Amino acid sequence: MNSRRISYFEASARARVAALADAGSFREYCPPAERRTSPHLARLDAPVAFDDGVVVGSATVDGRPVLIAAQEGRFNGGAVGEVHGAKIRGLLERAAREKPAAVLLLVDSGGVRLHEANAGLIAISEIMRALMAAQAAGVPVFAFVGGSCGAFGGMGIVTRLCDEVIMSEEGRLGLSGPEVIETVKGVGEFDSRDRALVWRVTGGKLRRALGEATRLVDDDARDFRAAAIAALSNHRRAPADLADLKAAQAALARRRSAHPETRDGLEVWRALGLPQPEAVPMLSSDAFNRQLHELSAEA
Amino acid sequence: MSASHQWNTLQQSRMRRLERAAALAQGKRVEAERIVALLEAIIEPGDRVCIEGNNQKQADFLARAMVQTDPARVRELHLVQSVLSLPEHVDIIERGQVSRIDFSFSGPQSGRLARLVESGRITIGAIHTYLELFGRYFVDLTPHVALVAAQKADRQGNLYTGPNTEDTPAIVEATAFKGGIVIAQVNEIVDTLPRVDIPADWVDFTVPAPTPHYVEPLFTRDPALITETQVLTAMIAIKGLYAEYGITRLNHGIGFDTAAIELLLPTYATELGLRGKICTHWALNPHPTLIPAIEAGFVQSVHSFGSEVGMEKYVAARPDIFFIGADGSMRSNRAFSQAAGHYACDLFIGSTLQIDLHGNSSTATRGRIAGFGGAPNMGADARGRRHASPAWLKAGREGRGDIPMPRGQKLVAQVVETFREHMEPAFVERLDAWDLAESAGMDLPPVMIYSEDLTHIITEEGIAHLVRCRSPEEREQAIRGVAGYTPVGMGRDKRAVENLRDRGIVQRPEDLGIDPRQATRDLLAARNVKDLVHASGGLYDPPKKFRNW
Amino acid sequence: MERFEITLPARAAGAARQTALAGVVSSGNLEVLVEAGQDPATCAIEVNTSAHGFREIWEAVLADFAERYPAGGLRIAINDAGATPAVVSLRLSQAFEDSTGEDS
Amino acid sequence: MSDATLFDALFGAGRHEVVIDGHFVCGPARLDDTPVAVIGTWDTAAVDGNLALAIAGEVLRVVEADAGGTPRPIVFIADTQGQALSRREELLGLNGCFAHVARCVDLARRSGHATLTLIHGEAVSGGFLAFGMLADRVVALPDAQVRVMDLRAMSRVTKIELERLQTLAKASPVFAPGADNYWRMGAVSTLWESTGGDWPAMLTAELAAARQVAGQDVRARTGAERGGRGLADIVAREVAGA
Repeated sequence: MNSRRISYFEASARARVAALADAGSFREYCPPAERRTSPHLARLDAPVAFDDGVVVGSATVDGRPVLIAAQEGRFNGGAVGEVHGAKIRGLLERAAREKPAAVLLLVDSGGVRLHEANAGLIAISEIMRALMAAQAAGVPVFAFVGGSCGAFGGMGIVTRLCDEVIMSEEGRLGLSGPEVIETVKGVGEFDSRDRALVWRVTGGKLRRALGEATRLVDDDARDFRAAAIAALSNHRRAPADLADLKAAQAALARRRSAHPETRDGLEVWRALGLPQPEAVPMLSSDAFNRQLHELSAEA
Repeated sequence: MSASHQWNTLQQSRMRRLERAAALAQGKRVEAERIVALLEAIIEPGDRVCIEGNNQKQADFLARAMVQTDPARVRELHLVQSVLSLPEHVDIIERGQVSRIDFSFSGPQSGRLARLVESGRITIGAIHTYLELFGRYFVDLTPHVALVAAQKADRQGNLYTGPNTEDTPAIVEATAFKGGIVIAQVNEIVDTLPRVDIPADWVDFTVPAPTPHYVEPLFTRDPALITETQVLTAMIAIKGLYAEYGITRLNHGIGFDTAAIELLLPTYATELGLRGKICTHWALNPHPTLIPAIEAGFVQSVHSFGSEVGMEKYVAARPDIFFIGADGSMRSNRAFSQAAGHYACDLFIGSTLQIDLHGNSSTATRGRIAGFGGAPNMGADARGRRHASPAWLKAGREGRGDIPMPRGQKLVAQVVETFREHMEPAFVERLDAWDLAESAGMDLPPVMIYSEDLTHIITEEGIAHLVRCRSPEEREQAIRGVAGYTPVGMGRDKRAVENLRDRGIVQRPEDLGIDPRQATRDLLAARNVKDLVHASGGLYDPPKKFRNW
Repeated sequence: MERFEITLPARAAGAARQTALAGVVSSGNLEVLVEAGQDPATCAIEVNTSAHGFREIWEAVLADFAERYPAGGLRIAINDAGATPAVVSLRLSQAFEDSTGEDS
Repeated sequence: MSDATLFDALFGAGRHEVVIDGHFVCGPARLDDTPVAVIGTWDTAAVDGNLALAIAGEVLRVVEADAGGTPRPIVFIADTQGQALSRREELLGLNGCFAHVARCVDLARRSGHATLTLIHGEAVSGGFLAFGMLADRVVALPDAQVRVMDLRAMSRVTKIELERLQTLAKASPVFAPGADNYWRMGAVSTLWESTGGDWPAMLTAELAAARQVAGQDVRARTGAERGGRGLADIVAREVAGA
């Protein structure tokens, strides 16, 4: 049965950690038995989880020490509350001190948990600072996005702070979810029920094509692990000094002018010169990566 | 005496109607903006009218036109159609233009319809099965006017209904040959049709609709939504029923439970060595979840009631499996497929909302008059059947016991979870159908499958071989035995159920060698719609709402 | 939320148990945490559920579990978001099996 | 407070050249003899990619200009209704623009610039997260609003009755809008409650306090001390193992 694909999209946070880490190497901090549940959910009479929807701990990946946080998208949409956020922040602070080979953030979150919205918003800001402090201490942080909630809201920002962003096509990355935009701005702005459009605007292939995702893999936890191992040996570094950030600023401005009216990923495929823009959604990640590589080789 | 009798009043009525309409059409062709006037010219008070509403294809433009007719002229109608699914079907009743309806299924409009019945604004003749209603088209409910939908017409008025032929042949044949008028809305008028599904001399008028007729993707079940419990019940069904009886000819309902079975054929059933031994011949719409089983070589033939949105190219590319015309596209036919399901299949398996202690099942609940469509024909022993098959004979031996005249029996199974959402028990002492019949003044409680026809119940607790029960008491305990923690289940006589287990009448998963913990979604041959597309070699083109990539 | 505790007689679990967690708290699902408890002759179970008024059903499901598995000496805690008895039974057996430390 | 008077009140008339350009505000100012850079959003801006890049660009200009000299304090002005809601902005990766702004603020901090945010008007979720909340200190001016979502919308999404939320909001600062709630939780350092004070002196004191904590994130600890956030600090320290 080992040859069977393990759908990362469907796997629980714990199953993802198990699939990414070397067998038996994971040690959890603040494990469920400690019952660090959310007092705020309880006060609102909502169900709580023993791990508050995030698993944090240490492990090895291909023998290299890492710290891992994995959000459980099925518990309240992976949303960040006080305890949940504090666990991720604490892990990043541990990283700055212990200097593992990397921190792996398995993001699966719609952003702030509304039941404790203020605590969640602040927690995300604390995660952002702790993440950049870990990077400043020389520890790279890799984000993995391929769950049903994607990486949205503040966790969409956190994801883009990471040195590497590894996504599957099923993964989505953005700030405001399509449902929110549709509710406020109307269905003409964003039809959230047009699922194919949603993925063309936020999905893994678009993010890879725009260079936001550094690696695109198929929806298989074993592929995510392979990407993690590859990133551990050779990874992109997030821009950090003045020169880097000036270059990043120029690149972001260039992107806006390169796609002046674009509102659909299809136009991005066309603008990039992919041979069959309409066929892109059905390409395997390998085939898509190959096409992108060929384009960049031509350019 | 006979000389004074008029034998052609229907024809004369038809001629009068056509004369009134002549100025509004150019030959058979009617422009969209004149359709309301045409309907007013043709329809007479008291007419039986069919506004073609199928499971999928809808004569939606003509339905909208009906709602714009003058209620003083178009009134006292008797609607005779299988499905009331568009809001306009009920709007026209609310406008007071309809006095009576005979139908089979009302799906999304069932709540509104129930309110109209309760307030006495409409009389329901009966809620039929499909075959029953089609039968009555040819006996006492022949439409005076049929408003149908086709994909294309040519200039002579021949129609191409394409993959979604569904009810059209039955409606048009009854109407055209009994002095009625047939009006067809079409998506386009072309010079040459791919094939002729309805000949022009059965059609009086064609009208190009401003927008293509609506088709609902009713049979698409996203594998991503199949639960572990449904995988478990599917394993029980395959091992405890399909393999046990060697079922090759069958029909499936449209629920997730049966979609799970379809998706376990290439995996679990193959591992059990069942390829070629079960599930080879189907009366079934082209379910996308059947693609992996077809690709795995499980399936030899599928005849369809209708089609399914997005399956056109796939179906056309598998002519050995589906019924494909000389033009290369599928032809469906609800009447024939229903007859096939009733007479030529050994098993019907579907789902229900409620089952009582006798095994009567119903999807009717308070405040909704939905009807059952085809399930009662599929889910009934065909008394007229005269050909044998091993599955049919085995069920007959078990069900009829030691009677001198050998006869088979159809296998009819219901697969349910003991609790539905919101912890509503699927097993009840008394069906809601009784209350519904009372409040709606119906002669019969709306039962989908009667106790005497039901041979098996499958739940996550196991399978109850009702066909093997020797007394009503045994039957009741067998039902309680798979009813889990519902009040009905908790009320079981434990010893009696254990006795039934010993006799193989109730089988738990472990009795079948199934470990519930092995029932994971990993067993599904496709876990999402994208997997289905890949399995089809890119031929399946799913509707937008089912995409997540 | 409704909360209650049940202590059931059960066969002793035998070998030392490790903490195990099965399931996720999401609509129609639950998490089951199995830990070592005090009394080897009983299984202590704490239930937190979002579905009110089903205590009788819980007791029946849990009693069947305690009868079926050697759950004596275990402490079990459940966070439930409206799972059906079928899902509850499945998670209980998954968590129990994981607590033995063997790969199932 | 109107456009012109805010910066007069903060720095004194004639002591700043802050320019308001639509929703973007920036310019030099002085506190006593200390030059200060003012950068921020204005008029309840919906922060889109262009505005985010304008803020980031200005931060980078300040850092570059001061390289090798004395890093100026940066005073951020936050007045935002949140992120712009648009399909195009999502497609182009607005979250990435916000991450870029955050990195620029972090660069400023690491380069020795004291950072302080003044909430003027509204500070709502994403628009606030990108830069305002990353400063070493945050001051809420009188009448400032801080929130993620109003209670009515929250009630709709969580399906918890509005009245219940209103009652619970009185006892807990964790979900209801309000600068005072953010103060209790440690994310707002100081509430300026009246317009009458000596703002230039107060601002000078805040910048000094910001320098004190530069590089440390003291919000969870402060939130615990103020009784607004009981678990964040404890749990983070437990996981950090420190």
